[in-house]
Amino acid sequence: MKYAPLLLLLTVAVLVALPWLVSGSMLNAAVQMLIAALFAMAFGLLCGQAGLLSFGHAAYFGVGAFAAVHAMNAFGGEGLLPTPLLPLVGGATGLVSGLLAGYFSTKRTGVYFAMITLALAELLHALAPHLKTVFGGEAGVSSFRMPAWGIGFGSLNDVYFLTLVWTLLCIGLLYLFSKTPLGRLALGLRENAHRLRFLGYNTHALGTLIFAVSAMFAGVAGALQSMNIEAANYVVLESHISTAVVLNSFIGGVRVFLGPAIGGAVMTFFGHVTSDLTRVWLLYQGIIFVLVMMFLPRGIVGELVERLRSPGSEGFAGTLGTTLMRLASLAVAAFGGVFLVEFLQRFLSAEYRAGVQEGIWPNITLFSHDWAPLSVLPWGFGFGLFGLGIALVVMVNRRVAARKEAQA
Amino acid sequence: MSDPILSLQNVHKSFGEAHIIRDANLDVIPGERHAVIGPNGAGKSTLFHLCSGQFAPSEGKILLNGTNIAGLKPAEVNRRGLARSFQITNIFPGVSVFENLRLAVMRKHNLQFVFWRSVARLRRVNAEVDELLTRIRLSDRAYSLASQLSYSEQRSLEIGMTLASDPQVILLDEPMAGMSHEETNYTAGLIREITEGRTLLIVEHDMGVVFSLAHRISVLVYGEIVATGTPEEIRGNARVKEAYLGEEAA
Amino acid sequence: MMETVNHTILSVEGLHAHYGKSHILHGVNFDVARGEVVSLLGRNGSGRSTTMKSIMGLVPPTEGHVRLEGVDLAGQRSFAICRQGIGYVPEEREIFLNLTVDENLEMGRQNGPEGAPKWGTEQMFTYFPRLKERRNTRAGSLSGGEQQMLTMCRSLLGNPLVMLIDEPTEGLAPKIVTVVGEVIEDINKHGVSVVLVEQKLTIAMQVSHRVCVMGHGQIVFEGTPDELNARPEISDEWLAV
Amino acid sequence: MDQILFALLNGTIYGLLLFMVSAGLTLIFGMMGVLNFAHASFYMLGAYFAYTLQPLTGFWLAIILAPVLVMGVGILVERFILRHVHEHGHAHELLVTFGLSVVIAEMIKMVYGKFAVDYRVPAELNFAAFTLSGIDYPFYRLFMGGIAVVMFIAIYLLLTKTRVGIVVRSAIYRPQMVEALGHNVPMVFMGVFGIGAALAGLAGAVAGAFYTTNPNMALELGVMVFVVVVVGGLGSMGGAMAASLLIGITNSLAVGSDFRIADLLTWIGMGGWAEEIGGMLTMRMSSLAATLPFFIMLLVLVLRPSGLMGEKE
Amino acid sequence: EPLKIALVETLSGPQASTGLLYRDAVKYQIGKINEAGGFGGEPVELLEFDNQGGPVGAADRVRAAISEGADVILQGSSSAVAGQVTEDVRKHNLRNAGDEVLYINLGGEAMELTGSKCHYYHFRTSPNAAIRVNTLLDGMNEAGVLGDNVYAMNQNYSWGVDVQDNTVAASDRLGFTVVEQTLHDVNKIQDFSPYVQRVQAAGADTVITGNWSNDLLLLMKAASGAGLDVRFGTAFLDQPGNIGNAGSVAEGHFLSAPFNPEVNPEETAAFMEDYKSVTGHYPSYVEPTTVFGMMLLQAALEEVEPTEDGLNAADLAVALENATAETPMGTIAMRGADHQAILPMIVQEVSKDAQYKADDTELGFVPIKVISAADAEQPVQDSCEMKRPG
Ligand SMILES: Nc1ncnc2c1ncn2[C@@H]1O[C@H](COP(=O)(O)OP(=O)(O)OP(=O)(O)O)[C@@H](O)[C@H]1O
Ligand SMILES: Nc1ncnc2c1ncn2[C@@H]1O[C@H](COP(=O)(O)OP(=O)(O)OP(=O)(O)O)[C@@H](O)[C@H]1O
Ligand SMILES: CC(C)C[C@H](N)C(=O)O
Ligand SMILES: [Mg+2]
Ligand SMILES: [Mg+2]
Repeated sequence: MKYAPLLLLLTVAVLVALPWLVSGSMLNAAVQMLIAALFAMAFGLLCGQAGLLSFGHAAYFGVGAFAAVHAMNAFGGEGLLPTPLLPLVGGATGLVSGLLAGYFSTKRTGVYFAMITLALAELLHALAPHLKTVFGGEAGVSSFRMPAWGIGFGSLNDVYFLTLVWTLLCIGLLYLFSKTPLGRLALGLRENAHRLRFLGYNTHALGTLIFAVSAMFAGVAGALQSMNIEAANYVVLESHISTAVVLNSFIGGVRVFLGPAIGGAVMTFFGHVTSDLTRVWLLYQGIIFVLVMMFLPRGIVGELVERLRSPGSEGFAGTLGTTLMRLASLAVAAFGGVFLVEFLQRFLSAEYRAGVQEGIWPNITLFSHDWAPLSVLPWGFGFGLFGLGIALVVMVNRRVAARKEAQA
Repeated sequence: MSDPILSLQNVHKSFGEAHIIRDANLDVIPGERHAVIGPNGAGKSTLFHLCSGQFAPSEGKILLNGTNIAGLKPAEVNRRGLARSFQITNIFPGVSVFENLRLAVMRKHNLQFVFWRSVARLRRVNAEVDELLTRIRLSDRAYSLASQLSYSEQRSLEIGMTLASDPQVILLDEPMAGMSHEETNYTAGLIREITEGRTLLIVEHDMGVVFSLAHRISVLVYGEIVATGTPEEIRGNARVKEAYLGEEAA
Repeated sequence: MMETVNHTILSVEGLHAHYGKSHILHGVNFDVARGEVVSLLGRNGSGRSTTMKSIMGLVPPTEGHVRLEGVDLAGQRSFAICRQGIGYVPEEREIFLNLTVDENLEMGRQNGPEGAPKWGTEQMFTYFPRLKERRNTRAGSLSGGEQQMLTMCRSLLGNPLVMLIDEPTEGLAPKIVTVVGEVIEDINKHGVSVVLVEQKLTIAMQVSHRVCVMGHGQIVFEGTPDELNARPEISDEWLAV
Repeated sequence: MDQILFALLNGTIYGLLLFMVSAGLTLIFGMMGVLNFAHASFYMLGAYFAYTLQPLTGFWLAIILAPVLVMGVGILVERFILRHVHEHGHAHELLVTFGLSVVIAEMIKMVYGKFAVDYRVPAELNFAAFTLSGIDYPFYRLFMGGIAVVMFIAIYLLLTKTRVGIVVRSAIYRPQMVEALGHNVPMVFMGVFGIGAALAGLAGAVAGAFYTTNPNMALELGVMVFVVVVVGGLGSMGGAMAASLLIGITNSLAVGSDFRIADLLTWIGMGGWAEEIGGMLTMRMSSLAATLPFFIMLLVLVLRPSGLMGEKE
Repeated sequence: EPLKIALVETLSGPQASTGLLYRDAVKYQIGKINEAGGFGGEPVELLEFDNQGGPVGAADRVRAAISEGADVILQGSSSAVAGQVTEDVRKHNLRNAGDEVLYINLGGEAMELTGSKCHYYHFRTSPNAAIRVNTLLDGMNEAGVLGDNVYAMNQNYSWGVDVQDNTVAASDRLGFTVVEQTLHDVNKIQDFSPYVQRVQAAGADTVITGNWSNDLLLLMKAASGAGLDVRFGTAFLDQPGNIGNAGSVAEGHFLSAPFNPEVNPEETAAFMEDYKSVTGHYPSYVEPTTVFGMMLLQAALEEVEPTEDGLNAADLAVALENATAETPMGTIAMRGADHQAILPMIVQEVSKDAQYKADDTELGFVPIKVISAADAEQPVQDSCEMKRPG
């Protein structure tokens, strides 16, 4: 843990140097990752710290996005504020709408809270296409980034740095926020709002305020998004944006500080890379969700922190060793699984089935190899690797357990 | 006799058909330790709920320092100087013991919507938390999660949090339930010590504690205060014997 | 108040139990005969509740046996243990707050291993008339003491052979404490064996045929209440009275 | 008059369909506290299973066997996935089922392709029940409504005449204690989840033939089922029924209505102003039909948070 | 350097079905281009990007495509996405003079794309709402099945609104009354019976609808369930699965599309079989139009000289403005004024007599009227102010 500041510094350095390190398309993905990270952090404040699971956070993201495009288009395209300051508009709109929505929704807790936020977001989403003047119908509202402060904001690099600065700034603010009395009270709200009331706190006001702060940062993220693509469309209000942020945050780990950010960034990257590689990337994404929820309930970062904090009897190096071994075995299993899925997908596809004539089953090319679908080879290969990987994981687990037993 | 600090006047409370509190009248004198005893289900906890703002009375007045607090929200009642503990432990399980107490102490210093100061820099608050920890004998568990405390440690924390806001009037609902003899004795001493200069209203079924601790005792039966008096008077009261103590009174 | 005591119905042998890494029970041994009341005494944290949870399968024993009429229960799931005739009244009450009093009682109803039920709701209400008045109330709004009564009755309706009762008088008014004592004696008269954990020594000594004193996760003394009274050094060391 | 009658009838039947799909969710959601996002996926599975079985077994057997298969899937899901996630809390359960819904949808696409399959109402059931001022009323709609009503009664009996209801409700909070009282909690949970899934499967098998059976059918209905369950009140069967009918009928009436807020304002002489403002004020009720359920949900949650017939929070 | 063409389509998620057909068709014709020698002596490279269903994803992918060196961007499956892509391309070209990219819109048929949003680097190779509706109405009118009372039922977004507007606009010319117009939510409605009831109440003979996917299928099923005696005039009835799912319900309904397998049987049959041998199925729905659009691109590419770093998009734009291509349906051409393709349209009816059956049913599409490219053409919209370079 004592290396944390060093690690942080290193990360920031890499982020700053990124435009010189990666290709344009990767940089483009990086912008999306930063935005997703900030959005997830905003959600994490509400869900991880205050224990309020919102299902409608797309609403505040979207409101911020639209506010920003309208601000960009203000004064005949001159912009309400200089371009680098436009996220403030998104933040302010998020804050105001968060105060309003938070006032209603934080009257309740638990499932009811979740459902109110869902209802609010869905209502907005359903109404938006009808409100042409604000949301621009299904075509959305488009805008143009104006040069400001001697920066053109035309190139991807400029956009990247704009997003980076705002994301880092906001995450920093969120960190400081968690250390303030209000931030601490968020924890109290999560743990036991009832008791908080008897300690003299106005829990409804607290909830509303924390909701609004979360919505504000979501609004900033939305603004960054619409500035990035120079447009806003009502689809940003869609429920799958709300679900995505929940999932991302939980995959990273809602209760650890940078968990949501890392979850958001990782999953966005995953989507970016795999969606162009395979047609069934959503299937993989679904499987990942299921597996993470089952086996890493604290999320990736949460679990990592836990391991580092209590390396247990094995010591740091030992933990690292077994973790690496587990990962390697999992990789074998994953490869087998991916092979099977891809093979099956090709085997079942309409194109392939159309090519089958009178009992002749043409070979299927996968990973630059031709496989005969009716032979045991491909199936054996896929299932074999999959089984081998799982067996290895089980073996590693057994050995660790045995070692623990011996020590006890 | 000085003016009562807490006074219930013709208080009624019913849930639907069930009349739980019927015309309760009670005066608590500043500085006294006042016990409420009575059979199970008589309405003692309900009475506490009414005084602390959890429920609003159906009828009647509850005066705290002369102002009517009937129907105020719990937070407002607390701000006027009345704090309570719960019969069933009610703490913040997932954070440290220190944080539990800090959350309680912060309110006293009016730190509610403050987002421009760091908690680490709140020296007065943190010092007060440390002091409280010592008092409730939990200093060495300060950084454990509250959920990992044993039952009786949790009860102590519960009392500690009640004290944190430095209230004038303290309501304790069965603070000794589930404690052993030894712990009961310690806690009784603690209560005696910390309520010095404050007013205590306590519900407890352990008659040993009640008779040694309380200056005055009120007996609540079926939602009515049937008797109020010194421990001696109550011990001798036939109605109390019949309704509450049973044959082999303490 | 010794009565004729029959054969051993429950026997606990060398029971060990852990909470995570901490070893709580270090080989607990004791027997209960049919129709007998046995109290487990000891200081806070001596492991009495854990012994009960272990018998019940809620804290699975890591070693040892629990035999009910000769059948080993160790390692079985708790619903099966219950169905074979052990009733459990937990210290924490574990009332189902969102159900009514009647529904809570319904949750406990089982025919028991002997087939014909011995106990009915009406019998419960004669023990604790207060419950009858509140039978349609949500258990969550019951008073602390009422919840305690409900817990006892709920387990009794399972018609067990052996009742494990953990601190039944906590939070009860003195008068009801006496009633609980009487109830224990009464169910015992119907042939039900009882294992009791009770802070209030007077009650425990009064209703028990035998007492076991626990210390450091083991039984350190076993005998009749009179025998315990005759050994003040035991009470001093292990009970702190 | 006939128009209104038809609108009410249509709305009622649509409401009953909604009930059919949400019944299982109410059961699972209300009793186990599991927000099962994959519920609508079970609905879809029911339709596809029935489509697959129909050529082999005929329609009737297919709509009986499909729910059984879906129940099997439900039981596997509960046993091998949900049970492990249960201890981590509701959010995790929800997310894991969300992941599952994605997996199921993608698998369906892989196996059955991305377009609607030709699962249709069998010819012998495809006739008009009656004709009213020129419009036929399909018998199959009444058939679906009938099944929904039967479902309602069956669940009602299950919950009131057996102990399953209270066992599950109490097992959510104190599983250990319930088990110590002699109830096999994991078994009961598995059973309830299986039944919930089977109900969804039945709904899919029946409705899939009438509407369409395509890989998006889960998504299309998914949110609506949640709305029904929340509006009705978590776990209340009667509530779910009431909410389904409410949503079905308002939807049907709204579609038929050209009402605008501006028209209302014309009455008090502010019509011109409203036309000028436009936006919400000049939108036709009919074009807002799809937003109504959410509006109802919000209204209910704010005014009566426990739903129409739910227990208090 | 090879020429890179990027397809930015919805390849995953609920709306992927149409996107994947675009992919098939584009791949097919790029194969032909490469068989014919590719561009500049090298095969043309197709990059695939999944826009994940919405404009936001599309914006992101367009940028990714450009930074990977794509010179041409293809997209088609929704006017909403097309609106975003065309704007992105416009802005990119504004900022990067000399390094332009082209957007070929394969199927976003909303009017604004060649109207208020038109710009020099956008080309639409599919028909638009005006062409669809007017050919459909003409064809049905001539076949004597249009009737006097027409109901316009459409999805509430730019394309649906355009279909509705064009239906209303044609009423005077063809002498029918639009009895009612309804716009409803897009692919959200489960139960269309209330809508059918409105159609019945309005006493309509014909329903003209731009609906596609579920919205079309459910509407038709509900109408037939109610025993409603109306004829549907549609734009997308040939989507795979529709006929199979609707069954006999679909019989007698109409479609106006740029392709029918029974027109010019010889050439068409060759095309059909060739397409099937490559992709595994006969072309339908958006596929033929997409292939034809790609033919236009191919024709333009033949006119362009490769530069040292591949292709100068501005040159391609010039060539594409005047491109024509010979398709099995006849000659199609790009109109320079607004970059809208001019192509023959075929009004067709669902019938058992069809030669090619849809979805393994006994039904298929029989041509009723072939409308030549010139007759199908609709005037350039006034709102299109195209700025030409230089
Ligand atoms: N919300 C409620 N609805 C209905 N009845 C209630 C409610 N709250 C409390 N009661 C009833 O009021 C009576 C008094 O309860 P209360 O908790 O005040 O008793 P108590 O005197 O504290 O008893 P104990 O000593 O057992 O804790 C009980 O019978 C209880 O069932
Ligand atoms: N859930 C738990 N996790 C960890 N340790 C526990 C847990 N429950 C009890 N313990 C520990 O086990 C020991 C025995 O506890 P047990 O509850 O059996 O004692 P007891 O004799 O019943 O005392 P009490 O009077 O407090 O009820 C104690 O030291 C306690 O701290
Ligand atoms: C592929 C088509 C159904 C798309 C439709 N023409 C649109 O403009 O959105
Ligand atoms: Mg009480
Ligand atoms: Mg105990």
